[in-house]
Amino acid sequence: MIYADNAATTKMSPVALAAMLPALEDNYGNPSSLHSVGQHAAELLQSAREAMARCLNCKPREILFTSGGSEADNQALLSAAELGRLKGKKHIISTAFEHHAVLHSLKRLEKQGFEVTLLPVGPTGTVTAQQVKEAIRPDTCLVTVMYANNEIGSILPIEEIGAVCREAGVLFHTDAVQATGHLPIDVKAQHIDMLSLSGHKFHGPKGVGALYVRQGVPITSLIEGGAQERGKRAGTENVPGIAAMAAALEDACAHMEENRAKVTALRDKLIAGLSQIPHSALNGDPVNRLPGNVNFCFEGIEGESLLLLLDDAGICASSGSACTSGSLDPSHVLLAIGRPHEVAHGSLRLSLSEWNQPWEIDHILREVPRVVAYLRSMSPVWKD
Amino acid sequence: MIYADNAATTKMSPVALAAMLPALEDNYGNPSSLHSVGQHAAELLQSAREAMARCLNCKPREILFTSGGSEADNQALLSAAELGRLKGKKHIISTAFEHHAVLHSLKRLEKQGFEVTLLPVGPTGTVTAQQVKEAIRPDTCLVTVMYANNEIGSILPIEEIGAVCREAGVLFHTDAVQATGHLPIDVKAQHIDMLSLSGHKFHGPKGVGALYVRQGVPITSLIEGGAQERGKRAGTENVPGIAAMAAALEDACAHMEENRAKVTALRDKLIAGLSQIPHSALNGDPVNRLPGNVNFCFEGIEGESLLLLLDDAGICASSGSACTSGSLDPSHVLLAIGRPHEVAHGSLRLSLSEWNQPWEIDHILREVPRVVAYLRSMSPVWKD
Amino acid sequence: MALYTDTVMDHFMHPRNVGEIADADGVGQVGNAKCGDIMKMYLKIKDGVIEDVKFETFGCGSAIASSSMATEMIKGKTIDEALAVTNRQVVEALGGLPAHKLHCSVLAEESIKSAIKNYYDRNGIEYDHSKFPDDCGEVESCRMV
Amino acid sequence: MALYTDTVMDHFMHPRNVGEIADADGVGQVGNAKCGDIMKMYLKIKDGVIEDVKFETFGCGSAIASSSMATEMIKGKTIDEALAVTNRQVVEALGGLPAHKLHCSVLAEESIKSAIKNYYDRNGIEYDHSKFPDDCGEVESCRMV
Ligand SMILES: Cc1ncc(COP(=O)(O)O)c(C=O)c1O
Ligand SMILES: Cc1ncc(COP(=O)(O)O)c(C=O)c1O
Ligand code: FES
Ligand code: FES
Repeated sequence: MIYADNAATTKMSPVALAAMLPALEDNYGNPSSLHSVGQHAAELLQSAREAMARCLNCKPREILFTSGGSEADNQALLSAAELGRLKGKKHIISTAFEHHAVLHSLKRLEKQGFEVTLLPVGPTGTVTAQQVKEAIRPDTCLVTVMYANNEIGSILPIEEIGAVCREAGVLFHTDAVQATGHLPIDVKAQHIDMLSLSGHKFHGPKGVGALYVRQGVPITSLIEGGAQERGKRAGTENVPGIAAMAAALEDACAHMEENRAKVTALRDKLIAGLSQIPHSALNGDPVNRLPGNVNFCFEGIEGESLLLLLDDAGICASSGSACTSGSLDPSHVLLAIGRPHEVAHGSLRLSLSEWNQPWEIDHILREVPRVVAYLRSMSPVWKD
Repeated sequence: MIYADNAATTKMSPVALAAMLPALEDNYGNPSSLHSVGQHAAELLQSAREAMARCLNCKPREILFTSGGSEADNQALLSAAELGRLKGKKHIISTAFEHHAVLHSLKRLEKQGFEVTLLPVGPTGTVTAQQVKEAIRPDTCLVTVMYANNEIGSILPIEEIGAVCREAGVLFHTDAVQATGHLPIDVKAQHIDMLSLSGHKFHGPKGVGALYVRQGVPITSLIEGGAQERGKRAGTENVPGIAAMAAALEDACAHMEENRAKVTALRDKLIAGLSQIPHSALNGDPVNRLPGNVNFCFEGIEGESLLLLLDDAGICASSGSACTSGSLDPSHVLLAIGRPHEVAHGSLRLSLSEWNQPWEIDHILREVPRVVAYLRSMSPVWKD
Repeated sequence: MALYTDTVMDHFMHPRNVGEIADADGVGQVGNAKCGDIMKMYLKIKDGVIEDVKFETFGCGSAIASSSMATEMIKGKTIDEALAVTNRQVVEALGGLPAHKLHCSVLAEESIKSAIKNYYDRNGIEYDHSKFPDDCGEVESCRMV
Repeated sequence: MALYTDTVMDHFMHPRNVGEIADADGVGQVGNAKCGDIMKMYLKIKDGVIEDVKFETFGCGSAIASSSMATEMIKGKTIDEALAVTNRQVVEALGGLPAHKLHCSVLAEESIKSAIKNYYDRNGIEYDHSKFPDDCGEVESCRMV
């Protein structure tokens, strides 16, 4: 199989596995235990925290380990809202195409009396710092804007947005789940107060993530209980997962430029080739996009059928099609960038990693046009 | 090292590791992905759900996977409270010696206007169904009572408590984190509406757990986002962890009687031996206790010193001492069963598994009396 | 793929009776491009018997499989037999569909009815309007099931 | 163990000057059993110099190590030098203590002061009461730092 669904999840790297296995097999203590087996686990946890901190340019104590990106997003928004409530500030700014972990948390806050401004993202899928600046009000308690979009791959100007927020004295959170390990992160230079990441998006394990919280920003527990994570996230720490995530992130950061160059070349070849398909359109910004992200709409095509036939042709891909999600509405991201419903149903996302090979791109470029043509041939609405 | 801290966490079993590794290395897809790599992961997830359901005697759809016992406890209490709010019922019954994941969640609910009755647990550490029955009021929305206590190991009459709750039409949740895999669970026969468990307490992995929720009991999301776990728990599923937890639980359930007999024999030998130490007292019920739990108070001793010296003697143990926890108050569990502060500081918990060997018990029985005598000899308050 | 039964996958990968019938006696189309699924059914009818049937579908795997299965079920049958085919029967013949895909089988049932209605209309045959679905394009909401 | 420095562990595992001095010239005890830590210090004083010192401690690893280190720091010193020993110096000599364990070093400082105060009292020597801790047993709360 050609795996081209790395935005959904990645295969663990040998480096990450090598960090995980000893912690699973031998170093199994509970970091809260005083005895040496526990303290060895505590040391692993601390080294992982330090490694993560080096990758983000923050202090180890500013890293809060969570069970993934969704939990990190939820806790970031809960914390900012709690703070806003205390200060009587109940306005939040975000974008129309955030991940559901953010959008659904915002919905919950709306029910609790918060007011949410979702900035429009325009046809290429981005927002400007100017848009954010204009939306900030005296009662704004949080700006949450993703670093890179998971479906269409557009990269947002978070450094500029961070600067605008810092100047206005408003908390800035970014969902960097798709960016971490693939794009440079420097929470200081980028003026980030909170940042979410998830291990399995950069060849680390599933079920583990982190929230960076700038020192001084008060954080609210989502999960109450023991005093783990300095009392801000209860539950016995997933030491093997955390160790593996840290190793994966260090590895990704060490090879970021090299991987980026390689993956971008594959991506651009794929984009050029698929653009040849009649009535196709690239979604997202052609240049300012994640190295591995390719996303097209093909008119007259329904996404799920496309995926099933590509799977049969040995290609793992994804779609923003409604039918793939169990809902009947197509991707909110494609609708946000202005694709009509009927077109949004026919989207294809191919997301590459540095492990994809040039021959795989060639194979994809042979199969996608064939399958698109076949499906159009059996469509009642498509007549060339 | 002799590992006698299995109530804190356990070493993964070969069976659990064998279930985890292929999912880490090969079966790495996202279960939400339609392609075959994703669908293989979805199948693993489904088999794990079915295996868990067989062990608890429930339907697969009644299992909600979480990141551990703490998250399960938090979500159970949140859900019951949400329901109570809707019905105008804001009274909750629990016990004084629950885990902090429950007690701190209850504190949070108290701040939100709920009234909490914490039943006293008496000198042996238990509550009766009669106590629960008498505490139930017309506005009671939840009874949450642990199946077995994590510190002193006492086993609570949850089947009787479940029956009382069912009859009164009150939701019943049990924190079965310490019981799962060690004591029989049958959610139907035991009249349980919600049950929390955590993988790493029965030779499964850390960072994964589950909440059983009886069909028909509406559940509230703690983590919002994607539609995983039927929309009740967002976040890409930790498939390797879940598969390993299910394998560990099946293994534990298949060998429960045999393990119980073996571990109980070791435990009773340990209890008999340690009882010889002058001015020592067993904590918890001598009979009605977890197979692996041994917990003593030694007068004139401080727990942390004891642990450090035992560690030096090759024994991993735990203590309810204040000094081990960073707080200065000793274990709320030991205080709840009536130990005075000065005695509660000198507690020792040894928690065994079926992998402990008879010679290890002999070694512990040699070392503990020696270390206790040494510490007493340097104590200003202890003069025999 | 665990998502679909082997029968669904077989009909999806090798759909029977795909295409159009240029001189069809009845043509029906249901669904809505906005919702991501349109099904078109072509019937060749002689002496009240469906001699030939073809379909064109824009939709998901289960929509294509449902169309294919439905054509097989009515081919060679009388109009009354075809009208008696329900979406439940299509689902059963497919060995089941995921819950959120049941509406695809509804489209299959409705596209047959719609094509037969068109045949009745063309030939001035009386029928009970209440037993037939509304024409395509009048769908208010995408949530059909 | 990562919890404590090597020096702390050395003093915990091999505490210096443990025991009591039957004919001590000054004895001080601080802490509270309720809080899980009591430190008792025995001094033998001649010509204003601490000739011998011993301690007994009921408490955690860092309490025992702090006592041991404190006795080493004052042995052979004058009373004034001993009074100048602060908990910070004990912590430094131990190579650091975890934040929530700093109060154990405070006990060490206070137990020395308490023993010297007892020596002053026994010998009718005047001193500035404000510079000495209260007697043991008057602790209101366990949270000392
Ligand atoms: C009784 C009890 N409940 C809940 C928990 C929390 O489980 P976890 O640490 O896996 O979140 C534990 C163990 O830590 C426990 O013993
Ligand atoms: C942008 C973005 N945010 C959040 C998440 C949630 O991460 P997880 O599924 O690991 O909880 C994802 C991926 O699923 C994502 O792509
Ligand atoms: S056509 Fe969309 S679910 Fe079937
Ligand atoms: S004696 Fe308890 S923390 Fe030191």
